Amino acid sequence: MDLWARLWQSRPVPAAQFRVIVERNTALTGGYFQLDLEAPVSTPIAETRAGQFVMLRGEWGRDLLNGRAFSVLDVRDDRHFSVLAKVFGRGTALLSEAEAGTPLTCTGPLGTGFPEPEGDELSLLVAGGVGLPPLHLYARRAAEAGAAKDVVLFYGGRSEADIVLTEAIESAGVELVVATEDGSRGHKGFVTVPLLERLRAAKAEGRALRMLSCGPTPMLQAVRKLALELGVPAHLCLEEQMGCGFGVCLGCAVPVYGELPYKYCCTDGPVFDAREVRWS
Amino acid sequence: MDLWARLWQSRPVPAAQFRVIVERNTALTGGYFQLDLEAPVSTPIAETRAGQFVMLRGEWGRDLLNGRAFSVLDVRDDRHFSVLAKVFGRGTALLSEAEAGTPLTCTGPLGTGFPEPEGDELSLLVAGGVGLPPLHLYARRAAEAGAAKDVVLFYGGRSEADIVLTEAIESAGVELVVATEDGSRGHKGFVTVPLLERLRAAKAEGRALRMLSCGPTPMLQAVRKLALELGVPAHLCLEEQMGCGFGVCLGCAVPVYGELPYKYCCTDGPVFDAREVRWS
Amino acid sequence: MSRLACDFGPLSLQSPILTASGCFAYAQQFEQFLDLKRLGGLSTKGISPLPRRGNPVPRIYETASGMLNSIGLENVGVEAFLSEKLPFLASLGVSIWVNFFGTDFETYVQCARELSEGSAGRIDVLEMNISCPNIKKGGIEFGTVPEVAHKLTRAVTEATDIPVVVKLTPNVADIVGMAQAVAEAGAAGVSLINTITGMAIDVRKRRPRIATTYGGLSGPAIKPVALRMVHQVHRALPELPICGMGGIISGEDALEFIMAGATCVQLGTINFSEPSASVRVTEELDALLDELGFENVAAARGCLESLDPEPPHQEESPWR
Amino acid sequence: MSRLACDFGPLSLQSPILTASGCFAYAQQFEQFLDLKRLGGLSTKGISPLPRRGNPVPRIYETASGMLNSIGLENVGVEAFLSEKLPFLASLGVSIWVNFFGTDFETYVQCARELSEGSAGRIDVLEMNISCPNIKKGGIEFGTVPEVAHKLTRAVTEATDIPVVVKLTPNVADIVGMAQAVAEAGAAGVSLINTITGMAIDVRKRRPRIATTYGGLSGPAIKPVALRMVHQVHRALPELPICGMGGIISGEDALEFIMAGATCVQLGTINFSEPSASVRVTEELDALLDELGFENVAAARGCLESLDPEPPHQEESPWR
Ligand SMILES: Cc1cc2nc3c(=O)[nH]c(=O)nc-3n(C[C@H](O)[C@H](O)[C@H](O)COP(=O)(O)OP(=O)(O)OC[C@H]3O[C@@H](n4cnc5c(N)ncnc54)[C@H](O)[C@@H]3O)c2cc1C
Ligand SMILES: Cc1cc2nc3c(=O)[nH]c(=O)nc-3n(C[C@H](O)[C@H](O)[C@H](O)COP(=O)(O)OP(=O)(O)OC[C@H]3O[C@@H](n4cnc5c(N)ncnc54)[C@H](O)[C@@H]3O)c2cc1C
Ligand SMILES: Cc1cc2nc3c(=O)[nH]c(=O)nc-3n(C[C@H](O)[C@H](O)[C@H](O)COP(=O)(O)O)c2cc1C
Ligand SMILES: Cc1cc2nc3c(=O)[nH]c(=O)nc-3n(C[C@H](O)[C@H](O)[C@H](O)COP(=O)(O)O)c2cc1C
Ligand code: FES
Ligand code: FES
Repeated sequence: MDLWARLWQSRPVPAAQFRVIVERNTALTGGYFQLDLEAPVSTPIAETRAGQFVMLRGEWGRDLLNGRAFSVLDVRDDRHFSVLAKVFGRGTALLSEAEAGTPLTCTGPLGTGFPEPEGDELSLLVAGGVGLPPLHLYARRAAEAGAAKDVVLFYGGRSEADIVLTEAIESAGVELVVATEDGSRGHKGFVTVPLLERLRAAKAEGRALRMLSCGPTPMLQAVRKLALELGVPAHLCLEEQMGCGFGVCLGCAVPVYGELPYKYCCTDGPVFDAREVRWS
Repeated sequence: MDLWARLWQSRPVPAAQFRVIVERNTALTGGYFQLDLEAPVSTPIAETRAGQFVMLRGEWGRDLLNGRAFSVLDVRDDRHFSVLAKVFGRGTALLSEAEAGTPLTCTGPLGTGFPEPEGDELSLLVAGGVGLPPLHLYARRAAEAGAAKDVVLFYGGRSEADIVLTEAIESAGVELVVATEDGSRGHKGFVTVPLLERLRAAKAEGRALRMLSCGPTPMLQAVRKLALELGVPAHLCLEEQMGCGFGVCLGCAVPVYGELPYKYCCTDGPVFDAREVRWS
Repeated sequence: MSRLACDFGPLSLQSPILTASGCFAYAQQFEQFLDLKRLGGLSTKGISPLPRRGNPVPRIYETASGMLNSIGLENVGVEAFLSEKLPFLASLGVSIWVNFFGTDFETYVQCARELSEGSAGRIDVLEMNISCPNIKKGGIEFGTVPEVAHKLTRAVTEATDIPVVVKLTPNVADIVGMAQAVAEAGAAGVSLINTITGMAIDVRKRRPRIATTYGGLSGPAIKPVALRMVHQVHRALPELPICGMGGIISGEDALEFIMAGATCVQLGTINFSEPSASVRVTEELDALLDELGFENVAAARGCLESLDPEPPHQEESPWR
Repeated sequence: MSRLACDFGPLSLQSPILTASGCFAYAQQFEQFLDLKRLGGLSTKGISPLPRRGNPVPRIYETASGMLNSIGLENVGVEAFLSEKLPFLASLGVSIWVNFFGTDFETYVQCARELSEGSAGRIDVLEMNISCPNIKKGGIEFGTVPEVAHKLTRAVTEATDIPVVVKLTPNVADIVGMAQAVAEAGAAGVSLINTITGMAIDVRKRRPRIATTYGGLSGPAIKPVALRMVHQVHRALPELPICGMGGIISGEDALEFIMAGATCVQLGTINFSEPSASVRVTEELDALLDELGFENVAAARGCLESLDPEPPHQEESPWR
């Protein structure tokens, strides 16, 4: 599996700050929107690993000072990539209104990505809300590497409208399991229910397993609980308020077990081993 | 002259704050731009007197706090009016980029207007730069009232590009005297040179005269000097940094001679008798 | 709107949203923009015994999310205030806070006495400004030395029956010490905060942007500082009524101050660009209290909890 | 770029644009974004004798034109700094300012001594932080009581041959008194200003936005306050070198500080969103000095003029 290995072994390149323009801003259901971005010149973005992120900032004057972190959803080449977002506060509100041609400043790619699989492990990807992008990229990359069958994407939302961008994943041949709290699409309830079933089944088969997850904290906590209970390795992609994104403000501390009490979401993460995260 | 009297006797109506949208943003020469604004409902703007102004502010978040003052250039009806501006700082820069449909908040009409003429006085209007709007409105109103011949507009700029929007005035039958410092249009030099000639000629004829001026401070100072030397009444429309525009912040003080040392540009002015202004 | 009714010490307010001194003049000009009867109250431009001319121009300048001003405490003086301004204010039926100051110890007391004598029950609060940074004589020392503020407050409260709320300057190292000093001297409450002294320069003209070189910084830029001081004072003196202000422009901002410990708040700079802001903020606060399940303003006051502590750190993960 | 060369007391700087402590880490991460050799110098994250873990999260929050932080002075400690960080810094050939602090009198002196002994000439300035508002023990008193700051500065300057620049907190009523106290105790200059203590609240969670409740406010919001303090100190102590900071994001901002009396400036918060800002600001300042006809930075320093006085007021216009 040469291609696979090559994809995952691409090592983090030095990040750069560069200008991009919004090529397209597509409103999706549930208040989500996808920004397709274009850089005028070659950038290190082609080297992005699933789980890495960029810091984006518009020409917002002096009020909103810092960039906002977004996981990379998709990379077309060294000049074109996409992010998926939803309005939380002022920054995402401004981004949601960005029209084609709007210039943004981008820093990235930043952070670590998900670790590469070992052997013929089955990777169970667990996504919720704006946690989709890193797993979306992971699934697409796996499919490109001919490993679509080694990946299953579990994707949860409150209702149908929260489930976006599934076509690309399905057409890439990746198995998709959807659950919505109101049952309007897929299983009714939390996505961790079908996930547990699959975990049990795969364990019964004796298949080597791991989980990769990104989404709201309660979902990550549930995944972590499953991982610890069933002894399945899991990596969580965390979101922590970020100032810089490249390890200098020390704002994005993540409480961990280990030699030091904190690691940093932007440089040590955003992907962490579920066992090391120090959550109540 | 009933119409004339009616026009000038319209007394200041209570100002209101209302929303407008940019109907059209027209870039002119010299970095000037004209904003045509439209209110969704009836506003007091129809009652605007020449020399009155509005405070405009966009949805600029928390950084640029206060509105920016703009003399009214033209009023079509109770929902439509225009301003003329040029980029100075951040506020005017943001306005210059406003596209059709951009919502703004408008407070007005504010301040006093130019006083009405007495008898058959000849009004010499002296404009420079962004000082054109109040005199533009004055000239148009005079023409509408059938008094075009009682008005002459002296209009100065650095070069041809600084002379904008003259068609409407000329087509209204108002005499226009242009001067540019580089001689690229009209008289070469300051507009106060042809103004002085006309003042002398009119005085020789024994015609009752007055001057109304708005423009850069050096021009206003020159007009004031002529007024004092020749004993011609003059009213100056001043620009002072404004916080509120309606007399409450006390930021826009204008040093004057009189009982109190200051008057307020936004409520006592922006039009002041040249003799009362306390300038070095 | 009984959800908004609240008590500031002995005073009943129909709403905790007031407007701030110097930003609402004597209220008349605002009549054209809003229904003044909907305010919780208002604080007048600062009054001194004699009329005062203001400072030279320029007097104002905008900075990042804020503005500098050095108006110079220009005002009509006690006499004209009582005869020309107060009747209109009294007709509104809302809480009238008369902001005042002197240039020295005696004129402070004199001003409070004259206002009391002429008020005929129409003044609800005397808001004593000991904090204006623009007056060279007096002002700044009153506001930064607790003993001096104590003595002044005592003298003023003894000269009047009207509750005295002392408005403190943020330009101090220890705001709690100041609040304590004036509370012990008989202040009915404190107003927090006045402007922070600042400066801006026009590099092309090589001159300060404000004629008096320094001005007072107000607006959203100072909100974090104001909120911190309200919280510090409330934590140290939970019984002391606090009127919070500094950069409030939304109902959410107002609720932040109330949760930090303010009983009521004042809106300042926002009135310039949005003269009817106080009504909008009142409505926003009402809706927000409802949404968050607070029965009334008092229930939200000082209700701040601290964050859950992290689990203890261990070198070995308990999960390995 | 000799126009930018300037002297900070005994120190020669190739440019007055430095980067600020806590906003540039130990510089390595910035290598990917800019040519570090173009800086006038840089100040490191504050160092203490022993490594320190930081505060609980959340540690940062954005406010209007500013940000709050409460990192908790997390740092690698003197030993690791000297062995792991300093060699890289020394290789840059720019002025290295090592920001440091202790938790009490003894550890301040100890830290300065250990840094000196291990520096081998590679540290240009010891920038003593007596102003961090986040440390419960020690910090804040050092920064607000002139006598204490004086004693501390004296002890530290006696323990080292490296010039000591004292970084003052703005959370005081009298910044001049503080500057004077440390200047008389042997400080080679002062850095003005550290962050202003502030707070923000999440009204939905009823919790502070920062785990430690209070944080330090930085960014453009505080620029007017910083500029005022630089001007006050320069006017009172014209010989004292001042390193100005607080909200600088452009060459024009930097020139404002220089005109107010700063010899050099530091950029802080802007580095987070624009890691190469220091190079842009350097270029902007160079162009602006040129445009305004200044031969060099020193010519612009403190060159502020006051505004022309108004003509005297008269009741009768002389022109009537
Ligand atoms: C590594 C990483 C990857 C991310 N990827 C994505 C993504 O692909 N798509 C997406 O839509 N969002 C993503 N986020 C979250 C995104 O950065 C925040 O939504 C954004 O910063 C909010 O900015 P704002 O100005 O809209 O909100 P603000 O006004 O700054 O805040 C609004 C609210 O959102 C909360 N908030 C702000 N930032 C964060 C954060 N980083 N984590 C959790 N809550 C926050 C605040 O507590 C506040 O209540 C990611 C965050 C991180 C750290
Ligand atoms: C009564 C009145 C009528 C006006 N009419 C017009 C008009 O019709 N068209 C037009 O283009 N402009 C007009 N102005 C000027 C306009 O208000 C200013 O250009 C505007 O406020 C600048 O805002 P800004 O955000 O672009 O600049 P800022 O960033 O606020 O300032 C940029 C520079 O402009 C200067 N400046 C700012 N405001 C003023 C002011 N009010 N007067 C003088 N200098 C100022 C500042 O000193 C600064 O150096 C008028 C001003 C007044 C008081
Ligand atoms: C132009 C202006 C004038 C002011 N005048 C006074 C005053 O006379 N007395 C006073 O106590 N405070 C005065 N203040 C301070 C305000 O009342 C208020 O404390 C401060 O502006 C902070 O609130 P804000 O950020 O909402 O404006 C003034 C503020 C401004 C902006
Ligand atoms: C995240 C952060 C961490 C900081 N850490 C330190 C520090 O360790 N020591 C110090 O003296 N100042 C520290 N500061 C203060 C800055 O050096 C600077 O004085 C302040 O931020 C004002 O400048 P600015 O507005 O340009 O950021 C820190 C500031 C921030 C924002
Ligand atoms: S976001 Fe600044 S260190 Fe992680
Ligand atoms: S602009 Fe506020 S009083 Fe004139």
